[in-house]
Amino acid sequence: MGNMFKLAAILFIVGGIAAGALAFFNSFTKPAIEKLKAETETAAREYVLNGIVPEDKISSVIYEKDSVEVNGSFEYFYKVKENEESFGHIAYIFLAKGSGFSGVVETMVCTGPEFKINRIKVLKHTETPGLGAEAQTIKYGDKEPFFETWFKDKNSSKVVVEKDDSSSPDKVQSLTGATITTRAVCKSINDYTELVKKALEKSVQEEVIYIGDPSKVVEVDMVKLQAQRDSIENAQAQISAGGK
Amino acid sequence: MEFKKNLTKGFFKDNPVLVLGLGLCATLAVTTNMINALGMGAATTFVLIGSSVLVSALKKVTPNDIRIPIFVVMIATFVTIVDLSMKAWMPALSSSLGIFIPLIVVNCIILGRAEAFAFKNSIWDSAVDAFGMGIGFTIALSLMSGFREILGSGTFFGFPLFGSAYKGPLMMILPPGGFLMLGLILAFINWNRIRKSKGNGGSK
Amino acid sequence: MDIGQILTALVWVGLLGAVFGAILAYASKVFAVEVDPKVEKISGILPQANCGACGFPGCSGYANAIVSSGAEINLCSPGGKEVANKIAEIMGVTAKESVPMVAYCACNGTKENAKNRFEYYGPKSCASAVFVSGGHKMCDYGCLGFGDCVEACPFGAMGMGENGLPYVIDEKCVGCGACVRACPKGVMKLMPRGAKVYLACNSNAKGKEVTDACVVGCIGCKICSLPKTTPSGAIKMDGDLPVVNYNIEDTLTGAKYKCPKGCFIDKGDRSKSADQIAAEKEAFKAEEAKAAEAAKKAALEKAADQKA
Amino acid sequence: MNMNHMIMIAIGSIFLNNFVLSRFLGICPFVGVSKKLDSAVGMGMAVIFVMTLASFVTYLVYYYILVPYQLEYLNTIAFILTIAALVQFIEMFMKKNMPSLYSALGIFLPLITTNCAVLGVAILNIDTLWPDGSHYTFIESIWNGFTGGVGFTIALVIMAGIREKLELADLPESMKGLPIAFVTSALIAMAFLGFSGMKIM
Repeated sequence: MGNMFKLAAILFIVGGIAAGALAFFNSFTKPAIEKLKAETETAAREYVLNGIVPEDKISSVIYEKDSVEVNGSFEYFYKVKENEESFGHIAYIFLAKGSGFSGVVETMVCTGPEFKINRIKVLKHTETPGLGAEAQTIKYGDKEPFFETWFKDKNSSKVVVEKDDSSSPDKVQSLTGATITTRAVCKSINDYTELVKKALEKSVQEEVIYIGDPSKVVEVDMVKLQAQRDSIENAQAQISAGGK
Repeated sequence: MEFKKNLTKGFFKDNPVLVLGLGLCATLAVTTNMINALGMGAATTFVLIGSSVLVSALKKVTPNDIRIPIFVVMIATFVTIVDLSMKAWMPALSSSLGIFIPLIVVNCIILGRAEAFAFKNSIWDSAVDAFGMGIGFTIALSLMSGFREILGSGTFFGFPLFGSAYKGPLMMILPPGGFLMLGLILAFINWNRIRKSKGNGGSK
Repeated sequence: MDIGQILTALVWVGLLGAVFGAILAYASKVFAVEVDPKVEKISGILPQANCGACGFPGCSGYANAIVSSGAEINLCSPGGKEVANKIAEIMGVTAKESVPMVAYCACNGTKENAKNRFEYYGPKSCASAVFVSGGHKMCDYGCLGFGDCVEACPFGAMGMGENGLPYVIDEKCVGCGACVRACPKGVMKLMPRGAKVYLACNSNAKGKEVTDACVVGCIGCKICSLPKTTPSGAIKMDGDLPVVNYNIEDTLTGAKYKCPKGCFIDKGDRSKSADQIAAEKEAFKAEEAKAAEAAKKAALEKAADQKA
Repeated sequence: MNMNHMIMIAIGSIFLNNFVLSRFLGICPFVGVSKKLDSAVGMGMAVIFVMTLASFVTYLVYYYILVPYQLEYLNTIAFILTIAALVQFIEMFMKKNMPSLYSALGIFLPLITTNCAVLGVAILNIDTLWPDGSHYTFIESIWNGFTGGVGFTIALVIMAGIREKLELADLPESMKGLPIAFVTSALIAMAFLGFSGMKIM
């Protein structure tokens, strides 16, 4: 019995000290990780936007945060205005997620108002090195991954792998030996474009607006937003019903 | 003399991967390019030194019968430190090494050295031994990934060696290539050893 | 920096450790099983890295294998020579308790002595040669000569002779029996270290078959087992092959010189010159003849007595 | 319970992302215990058993202790502690209450604590996301552990079968032992690469 307490006490102390030390260490790395995450996101957003907006004006654009509903949970997308005075959106940015060969592939996509792809950026994947992972590879001497350049100016709701539809004007080649990955990226872009289109149809007036600085992000109350959206939908339904 | 022996034995003579056959998972998994190999080598060396020093420092107060769980907790602590630091300051490396950073915990080299060396030797000797073993591990990883990267993608540290149009045998950076390369390297070492021992026999 | 967070981490992981520790401590009492102390001792010496490099399931599995099935002691690569030496110490103590054994090759079918049925060109190992209709030697019981036993020896105590038979270096052999297990023909055997004379044939075949296959094969003539040759009874026939019982001390000189095929080999002869051996054999024969003559004489006298 | 998910997990962890041949988890026992077929089967069974149980326990530890107190970053240390204790407990329990099972499987248990496949599956269970961003559920985690173990066993048994035959092959001296084992694994892994053409769903 005594042995049992001794053992438990020793493991308590060892585990406790270890965890305490790690918690202490974590208090330094956690803010760094979060900052890095926010920076990566901002950088990716500015990267995909580059081209629609000249580089020197990117920091002054206005992002309107909106949301789409995916399988019961909300995900953000951004509607981009050139500046505070301008009316109408010049671009949409959304994060498309699809299931690749061995996990989720996340692609940041920026389209023009007509859903013509400006630029994409593969943010996260767990694909096979040398095959699917080539989606992120920048060839020596190039500035951006060759894979991403294929998507330029394609229609984001129709972009398709060449193998599946070789007559389409919106076809992209597939990565060598990684058709599944390419297909996943195309399909996720198609799917999310449809979702964004749907969300835009019932766009809500009151949205949180902020300028491209992550520290100024205000969390959107999604439940409230959805309630508003529902009420508008109801009203529209009533009007159309009344019209008949 | 002792110092030099402790330091260098891990490089080739007792190389943890190529001679002792330990820590093979990481050796095979992350050696698709040189950057990964060096990152993994550095991370493992850090954990190896940290845990060896700590194990050696606390060897007098560690109860013998539960030393293994205690070692494991110590190692896991250092691994978590590496993991968090990489996530915070080297995100690209962290995401390409992925799950193999936390899996340093179960790398036999570390527990093996803690148990076989650090638990019996002084702090300084353990640190030197751990450093030597870590370097040996890094050497093995670099050897593997050097060949695999050059053959498989025609690059070295991402720099193209044969022009960007080169298409190498992709197989080398896919899983089978890892097994194949390790098999060939071990075969070469065996061949060399047999050749040497035969040479010695002849001279006698 | 948040002290509260550090404390949360400390308490929860500490508790996790404590709970597991307590459960294990309790379990080790409830589920206690008696273990061979030797296994525990060896387990304590092994690095407990459980890496599996030895080919056994974990360090305790290896410790078990050493004690119960006589596994080789130098397989632990993380532990190296140091560990092997310590295990040798533990195992050495126990080895002394029993009679120290030494391996020998129970076949004298050298390239000259034994005939081949066919030429074998397959992989150079006995284990695979034996698959081709039982091996290329005409004798079904003899040594195939590819040296699986030599390779299996963990102590470097064996070598392959020029004559196509393995030899054992007695000084290095510890009697672990690795060669015995490696031999597909069962030619390698163990005998007490003290014994000098052994039977260098393994053939249980009938006489004609043996003479066709090998010059020095045992034909099962039973001469060695006759009380006249070996009065102590240390040699008994088992079918067509004699078996030496080493528990009965005997120099076996009778069997050695009387065997018509010369199947018995005396290790003591190794240090002697050929002349010496021949001289000894002559001496034995002379003595034998003398004894026979004496016996004859005695028998004649007895017969004469009876007549009278 | 989503049947599609279950099938995807099973095919994924047995064929597409086989723990040994494509994820490189559990290589040490894969080369260490694949010399004899019967011990390979024993080891495989033990790994299936422990991986299933470990998935079960680590899921509970993660979602009921670490997540509520925001201690997710401590997962490595908590998991390895859990697995080490779990394995040791199973070993003691088996030794006493199921000696026949112990002699078949139990001897492989200590080897499993340091098998990266077990810690690997625990981490993969909490790291892997479905395309919709959801994590593995409780049942899916256990299923992933089980099928991962099956994948490990299949690779191990294939390997052991081949190595038993290889023992008799006439190899160059320098290829004997580990080198040929790895070259063989490369060929098996290549065969498994063929499954990657498979499209699930």
